[in-house]
Amino acid sequence: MHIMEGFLPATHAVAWSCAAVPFVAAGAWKLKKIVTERPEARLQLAAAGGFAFVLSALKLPSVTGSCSHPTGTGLGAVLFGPSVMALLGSIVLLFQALLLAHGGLTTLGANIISMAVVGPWVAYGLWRASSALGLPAAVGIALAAILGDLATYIVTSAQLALAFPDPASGFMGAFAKFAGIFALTQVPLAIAEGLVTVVVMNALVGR
Amino acid sequence: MLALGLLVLVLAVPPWPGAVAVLVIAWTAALAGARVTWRDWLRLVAAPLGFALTGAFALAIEIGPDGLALARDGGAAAAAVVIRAAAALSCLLLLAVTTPAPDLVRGARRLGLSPEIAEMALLIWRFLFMLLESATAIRHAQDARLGWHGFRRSIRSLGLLVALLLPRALDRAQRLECGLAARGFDGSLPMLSPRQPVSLRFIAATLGLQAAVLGVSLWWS
Amino acid sequence: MVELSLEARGLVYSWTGGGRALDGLDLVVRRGRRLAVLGPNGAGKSTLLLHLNGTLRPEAGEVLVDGVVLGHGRAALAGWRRRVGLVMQDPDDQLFAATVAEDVSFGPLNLGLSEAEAATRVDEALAALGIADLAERATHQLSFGQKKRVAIAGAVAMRPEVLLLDEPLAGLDHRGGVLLQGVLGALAAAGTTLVLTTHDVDLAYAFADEVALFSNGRTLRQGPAAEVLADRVAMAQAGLETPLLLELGVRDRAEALARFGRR
Amino acid sequence: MVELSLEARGLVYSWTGGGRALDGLDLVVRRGRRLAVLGPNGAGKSTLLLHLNGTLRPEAGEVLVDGVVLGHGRAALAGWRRRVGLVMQDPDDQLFAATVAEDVSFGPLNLGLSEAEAATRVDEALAALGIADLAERATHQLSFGQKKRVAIAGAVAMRPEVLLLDEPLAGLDHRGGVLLQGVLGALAAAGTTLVLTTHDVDLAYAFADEVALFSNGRTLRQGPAAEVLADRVAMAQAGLETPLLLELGVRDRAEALARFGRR
Repeated sequence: MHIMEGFLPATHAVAWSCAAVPFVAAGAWKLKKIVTERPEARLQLAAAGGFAFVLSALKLPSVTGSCSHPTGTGLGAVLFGPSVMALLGSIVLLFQALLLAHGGLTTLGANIISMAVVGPWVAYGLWRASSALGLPAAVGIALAAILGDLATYIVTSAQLALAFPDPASGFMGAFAKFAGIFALTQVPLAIAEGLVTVVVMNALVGR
Repeated sequence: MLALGLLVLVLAVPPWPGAVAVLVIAWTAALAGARVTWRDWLRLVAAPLGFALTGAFALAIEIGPDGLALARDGGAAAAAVVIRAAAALSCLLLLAVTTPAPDLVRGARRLGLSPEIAEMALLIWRFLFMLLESATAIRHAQDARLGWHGFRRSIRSLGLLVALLLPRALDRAQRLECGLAARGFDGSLPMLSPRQPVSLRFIAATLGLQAAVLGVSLWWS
Repeated sequence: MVELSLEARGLVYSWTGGGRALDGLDLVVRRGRRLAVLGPNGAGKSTLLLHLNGTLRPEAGEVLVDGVVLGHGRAALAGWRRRVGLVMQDPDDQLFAATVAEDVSFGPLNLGLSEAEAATRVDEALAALGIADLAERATHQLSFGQKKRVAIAGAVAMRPEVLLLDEPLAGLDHRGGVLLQGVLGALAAAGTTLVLTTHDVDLAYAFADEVALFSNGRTLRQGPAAEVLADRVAMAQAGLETPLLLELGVRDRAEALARFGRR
Repeated sequence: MVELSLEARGLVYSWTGGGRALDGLDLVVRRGRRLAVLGPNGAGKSTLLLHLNGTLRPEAGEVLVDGVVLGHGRAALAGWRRRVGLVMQDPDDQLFAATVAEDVSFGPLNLGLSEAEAATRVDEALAALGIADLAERATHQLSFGQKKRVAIAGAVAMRPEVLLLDEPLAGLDHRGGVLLQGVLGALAAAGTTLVLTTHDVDLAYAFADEVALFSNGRTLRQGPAAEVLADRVAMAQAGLETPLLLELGVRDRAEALARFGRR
């Protein structure tokens, strides 16, 4: 779930951007390391980035909204490790803002934290955990997709709650408010995406 | 340039009248200056509407001791945020329709972005159009065979689409590597970047306009 | 039986960012005929096919099936696509499933047929395309020509009245082209109306009853193949050459095909 | 000047998973000539080109440039690719940059040229392909024919002695084909040796001095275009038809081209 352009107050926009910088820098450092070791990985990384973008541009059936990030970035995280996804995800978020008006420039930092940092790490962690537990790959990846989605949405709600605390009940009230309202759109989205991911995994394994 | 400056202004000044002024300027610049058709422009503006409305709804209510209620001043606060967001969005879109993203990346590179990142961004740009084209073609083919009629079929079709697209993306990367190898690819991607002429008059006019918006909003409040 | 099958009236369609793909396009598809939509690259041929099966929605103009204007509602579209099948140019875009049989069953199952009925349809379609032996093969291991035929089987299995084919022979070599033309001929003989797009004048001459000449999103001329192809003015306007056989004065198509057995 | 330019001797190459792509293939490319490698789909034409510029490494056999066997070390490969350029069939496999000029500058910069020299090479290559006006255009907005020419410009900008082209006219319409043949003719006239693969016998006849007929990973026959193309036995073995002009008895190519002005 992308926070739209201009929705966050200036101080918050700046603060989130600063918070995102170390992650993106770490991603950039990791990228340099990968491409020095395996020059051909450059094109694969770009393909993964392009793929993540296209996933986010695909409309999910019968639900308003589009496929969110974790499937693409989560997949990239599995292939290339989650830290480099902070960078790839940031680039993809920038292009999404420019081409699709999903998210924005001033909200880029906040969106990077929720979608290019938290999402991939959660997805990656779940995937690792499930393979350590010996769960089937399809289950692990579907879980990673659904929970990665939900984690992103919880972070976004928290970001909004911080920016607009409820006059009566403060941060917690505002969080409940945003989380509750966006649950209407985000929970079905996450479930649909999980279902799609299962089909994807079955089809990929069947090949 | 104009769009970025306006974007900063939107966040810095109170929504009335600064954001409204910016909104008007951005729309005028896009529709009259950059000659974007109304149809394309409205389609772009409509994209984040869902977020704006649900977000504003959340702002307009409050959780009080007796449960949910309309917040005091909630309506006004929500309206202010929506107006500011709409103005900011218009600036973003103005930037998007006037400046191709690769130009922005090259600009950022001149300002000190590391070449690896710039290269990666430009490569992703190229890949995303290739893959978008494939995805659209696959979607049309599925549609022709009734793959998108009904929820379950749509989920299945979308899953098949993604499953088809992923190996394709990696295959494309491999073939591109082969094609670039023939041109001496050794891991780096050197290229000559085009230089953009910068119009001093345009910059002066932009700064003037932005100062005017700032002045008016400060004076008003 | 009505003679008219599909009709496009004054279709207009622009790309995002301007540029007209279709610019007031008219076309008539007669039942049981083979129509070649002939034009240079970028003339709007593929865009037209996507309008003829309802995938794209025109900005102006309308598409009629048997004289009835078709809407773009859910139910209308489902009925439309049941009757009008589409085969796109690149087979890699339309083979989704792991095996050939599974892929061909995609359409029939979406029609709501039972598994048994769908299996019958699959066998029937594979037999019609002469690829019954490929049924259990993995789609990604097929050659280009085989993929093309599987893609067509996927549309044929839905038993459409009209089959739209985008550049069906593009990329095929001589042998593959001859094979596919035989298959298409058999489909036509069995009563399917065929509409194919091409920029190959020889193919249009050898294969079509009727030719619609396209240029810049409009129909320059539609009529019997030999007449349209011999119209030097219109052909030059579309940036195309006259087919060699016509140029050599071989006016009778049956004779031409018998004498040269080409394509 | 040696007459011999490139030579392949007994090349063998198998796909992963079995199946021979090349099966003891011999080929001779003479300097300054236009050679068409003609064969049906899947005969191993593209695989051959990838061997001729060192991208693939044969299991057996060798490739010689001016009589010297080429190695696959870093330095040897760099020198090789400086002399032998390759244009792949799908231009999307070769275009990586956001704009045309950027993309074309990639090869020259890899040669170690300065920015100024590279810029000259870019202008020169774009002019040679007749697309100087596209320099600042975005790659993803080009038409298929334009992309093809940009891909060729990317190779031409490296000023190779030999230019390998995989199915250069595939997917192009008449006008695009004529345009590209003109460009290739000019490159040949300027001294570039051209090797192109095709399954189009008419193209081979109209364009090549020499034809190498391919089937199942081997050269069935190599020789002057009119001779090889008129060899009905060999052509049938490769699953190809005789070019229509030859079949009609128009033996002289210059006459054929003058009379029919095709392709």
